[in-house]
Amino acid sequence: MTVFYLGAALFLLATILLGLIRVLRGPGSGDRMLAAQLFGTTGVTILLLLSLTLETPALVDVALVFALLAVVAAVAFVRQHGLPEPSGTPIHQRHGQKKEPDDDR
Amino acid sequence: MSETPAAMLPLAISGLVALSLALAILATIWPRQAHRIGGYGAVLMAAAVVALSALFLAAGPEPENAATRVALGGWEAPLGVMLHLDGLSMTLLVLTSVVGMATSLYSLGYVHDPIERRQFWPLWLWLWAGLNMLLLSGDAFNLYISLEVVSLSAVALVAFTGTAAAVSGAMRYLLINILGSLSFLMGVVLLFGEHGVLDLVLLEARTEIGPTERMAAVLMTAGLMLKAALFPLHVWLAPAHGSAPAPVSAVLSGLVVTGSFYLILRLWMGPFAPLATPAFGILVGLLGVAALIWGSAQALRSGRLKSIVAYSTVAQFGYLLIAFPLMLVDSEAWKVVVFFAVVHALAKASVFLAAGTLQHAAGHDRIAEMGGILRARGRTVFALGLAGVSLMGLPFTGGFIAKYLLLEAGLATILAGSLIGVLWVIAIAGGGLLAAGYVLRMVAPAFHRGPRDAGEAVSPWMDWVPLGLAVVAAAAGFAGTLTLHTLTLTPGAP
Amino acid sequence: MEWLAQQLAPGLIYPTAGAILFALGLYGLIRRHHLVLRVLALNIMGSGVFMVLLGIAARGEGPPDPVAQALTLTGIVVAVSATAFALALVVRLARITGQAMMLPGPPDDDAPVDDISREEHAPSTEYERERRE
Amino acid sequence: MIANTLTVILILAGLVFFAAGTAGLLRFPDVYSRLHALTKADNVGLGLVILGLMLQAGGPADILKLFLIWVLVLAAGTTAAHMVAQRTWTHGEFESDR
Amino acid sequence: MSDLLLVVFDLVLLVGLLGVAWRCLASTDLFRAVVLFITFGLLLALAWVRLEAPDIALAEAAIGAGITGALLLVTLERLRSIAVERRRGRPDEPPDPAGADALLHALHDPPPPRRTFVPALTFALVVGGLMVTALWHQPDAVGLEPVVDEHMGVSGVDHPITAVLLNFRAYDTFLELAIVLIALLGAWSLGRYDRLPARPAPGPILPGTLRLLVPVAIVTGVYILWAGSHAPGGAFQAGAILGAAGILLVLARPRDLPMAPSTPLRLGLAAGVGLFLAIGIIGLFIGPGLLGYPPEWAYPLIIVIEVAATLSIALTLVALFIAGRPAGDDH
Repeated sequence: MTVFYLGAALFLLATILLGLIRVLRGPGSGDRMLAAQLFGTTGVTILLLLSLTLETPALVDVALVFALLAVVAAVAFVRQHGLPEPSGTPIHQRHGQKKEPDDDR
Repeated sequence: MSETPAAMLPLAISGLVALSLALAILATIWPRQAHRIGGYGAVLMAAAVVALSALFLAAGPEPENAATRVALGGWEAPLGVMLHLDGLSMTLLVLTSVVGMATSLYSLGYVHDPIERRQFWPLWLWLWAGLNMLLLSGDAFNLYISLEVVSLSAVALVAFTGTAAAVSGAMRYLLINILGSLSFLMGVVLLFGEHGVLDLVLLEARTEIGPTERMAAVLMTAGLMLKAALFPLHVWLAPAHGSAPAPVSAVLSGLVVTGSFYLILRLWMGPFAPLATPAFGILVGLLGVAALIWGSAQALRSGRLKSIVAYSTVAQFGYLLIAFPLMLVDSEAWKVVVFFAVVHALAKASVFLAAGTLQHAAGHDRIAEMGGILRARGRTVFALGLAGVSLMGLPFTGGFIAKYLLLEAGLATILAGSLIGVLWVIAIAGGGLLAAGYVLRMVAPAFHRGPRDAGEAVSPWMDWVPLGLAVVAAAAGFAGTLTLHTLTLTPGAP
Repeated sequence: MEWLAQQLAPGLIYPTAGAILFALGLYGLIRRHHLVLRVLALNIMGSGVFMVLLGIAARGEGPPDPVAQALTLTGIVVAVSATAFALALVVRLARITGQAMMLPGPPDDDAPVDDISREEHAPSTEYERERRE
Repeated sequence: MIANTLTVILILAGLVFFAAGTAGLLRFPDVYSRLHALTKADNVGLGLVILGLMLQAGGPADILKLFLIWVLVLAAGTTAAHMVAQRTWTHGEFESDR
Repeated sequence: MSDLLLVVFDLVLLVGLLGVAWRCLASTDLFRAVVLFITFGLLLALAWVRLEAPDIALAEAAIGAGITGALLLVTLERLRSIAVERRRGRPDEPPDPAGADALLHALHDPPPPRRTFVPALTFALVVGGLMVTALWHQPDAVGLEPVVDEHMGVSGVDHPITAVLLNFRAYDTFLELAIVLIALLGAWSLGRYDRLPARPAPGPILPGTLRLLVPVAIVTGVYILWAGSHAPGGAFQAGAILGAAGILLVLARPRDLPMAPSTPLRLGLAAGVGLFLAIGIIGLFIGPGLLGYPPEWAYPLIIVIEVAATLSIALTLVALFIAGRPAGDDH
């Protein structure tokens, strides 16, 4: 059985490397982000299969953490403009800075 | 406490580490009181180090058991982290506490704005704690972590003024620091891979000449040379030191760079001792001569007070490189090098603090236009001159004794038959001459005739601390015998 | 066949790959000038060092050496904090100089000197005025 | 014995969907169709693999943990797909790619 | 058969890793480099799994996927908005020519000049080659594993890595917590936030997902912290997971971010370091030495330190993500 799990994990690793073509070529940054999201899911699956191959149940926790945090990168990508610029720093006040751009989007 | 001083020493070492960390944490938790914690803490720390040195001298009559090793958490060497105190680290600890206290008192006057005080003091106390731990640590990975503590806080302080020059200088300094730390860490990993041990003393017992040791030596020395801005890798020093606040430049030039040099010395006297071949010594010596010439030329050319002093750091560190070949021939020469580094750190710190006071008074630090300020502020110019004299190495100052001993070692190499020694002797003497050049360039406008202009009011701290430190730097000459005696208490040194 | 399997043991492949990553990061650090790329290069060099360390720890039959794993964990946390500070510095540099490139240039001696000890540079006065607006 | 064969069949089915997802990611013309590739791969592909692994899992705790992983990946996949689609729709292709 | 497949798995993984790293550093578009770097982090976690280091894989997953990726993406966006702001030209300032292509500079790094290619390549090849030769001459396993096993009984925890981290080499871990704090102090000295306005998400999807994810993240974080004493896990992984949950909340801010008054926030930030040192000093007097625990008290003390460290790391990582000190700090 472990040979089968390992074969499946190897196959999934191959799909990740194939997916890299989309990351390299992908015209839009949205495509790249999607590819990264797919890699996250495939990574979770590989970890689950490896947890059985290497008999280390801790890998299920690693998969759990990956599944949990896959959304952070996606949200960071979409809502990037969430954070305006830090304003009054000790010394820059006199550099005539405009009030930081309010978030129009 | 009836126990003998030797038994009290481990407790004192752990206490010093705990004290410096506690001060930094307190300043981080109560930023509004950070400057008071910093001020009183600096005096407390200096007193603790003096007490420790008294205990150390009392405890270490014979050099063999002088290296006090403290097992942190009670775990012995291969497993736990060991603190290591011997003559070499004791001397530099005293230097760090003297320069640290002076800089802290100076900063009380320099950083007077309530908002900035709250950020400056925690960073500065972390830097000071990092330096203390760097000097006390005896474990390779722990040295890496202490270097990171020192690097990050130093970069944050360089970027403190927030101007374009300061932030770009800090960025360059950060990139080079992380690169240096990673190359140092790779060296540690290679040694750990070969010997499975991280403690320096155990490593020294196990290292023999092999590909891993050579590669680890190259990586660790290159990483530390990056951090100490030794000649071929000094590109970051002038912009970072030139644009940092004055107390930060003083500490950077005095302590942080000397700390990295201390590590190079510790490694090449310990684990990498068998690797030091004469050819390598001559190569390092030639780098030193090049540093002397390049640094002095830049200092003589530069228009700003602070960048003159920054370039002079590169030049004076050329001496430390020249000393490498001397150490290979005359095994006692390493004590002279350390003594020179101590005197240079004291003098450089006081010159930077004096330059900071003058810059505060004048609002700029272009020498050509500072005539009036220099003429009016006699006390600061005297401090600048006195420390400059010690940099030059005129008689009766610490610098003179250091250079005299270096010359002695240089002559010894000539007698030992290697002709290259002549180059070292000429370089050492010439270096003093060049130093005279740029020190006098800084002080010369004071002697021209012209109006006096006291400029901005200066707080008493900023007025008297540079003078005090300059006097200590000059007086270091008389403490020569005591320092050299402390240095002899380093076991395992050639 | 046995020799090949012995040579391709994880204890040797992964340290070699780690050394290659270290060299790759070094190459990227020297070549690229954009600061974010240089931060990425330093992260890749760090990962190379940790791969060498863990590769060494995985040699031999028994469980890998816990001290090496503890060092790697410490290294990863140090790397992420250094990266976070470096990125904050890059953003601040871009805000002031308008670009995030670190081109090698001589330090300009006539840059305006800002001295935090002088009165007109005190931020608290400006902060008070800004809060009153 | 049956559990093993069932697991093999389920995991193979899951792999088919992952292959379909990757193929879709490479072959589809624009962002919106590639979104389907992403969501198909994880909610069905991963779902089948996790079903297969549940048969091998030790106690009920492992089975519940595997189920939790599947739910989380579902949430991540749908959120990411929705937000990317919405942002691409409102802002058009991202200007950084010109 | 299965170890042959393992070797193939290793080779494919390493080729993928090196390929991703190379393309990431060679790409002219910054966004592509960041996405490649996130993928690099994922493949790295698989490499740590393959090297039987589940703790490190857990940390790489929590920090790589959660923190570094989000940090890089937000940094790119800040560079972009700075470039747009300068390109729009502030009314009181004539638009500087550099600003015209500042947008291009912000997220696009032109391929470097040819002249630095050969020296950089040879230098990297020499360094890499020497290292590989050094590594291939090294002996077989020579680690400290037996020594650690010998002292495990006294360490107070069952998991060797947590024992090394929090008992045998507690000093390194303490300094590492200090480094995270110093990085934050550095970032705080660069800028201040007067207020972080609320930015509710346009649709119901994101708030809904957050309502599901954040509680699960907190429970997972506590679980991983607790598991650290007997299985892979521990303070840093848990802190990174809670930090990532905090970053999620900061990105999708339903309400104004509270500009916390300085002292409670700083107490929370320095809790890990402060408690660690306090217990260390107690250990100096009644225990075996500085940062040492009396053997029978080792387990409870380690748990206390781990909880404090987790809270501090989570708070510090979120504050590092925002990278500006709260206005409460300044008045």
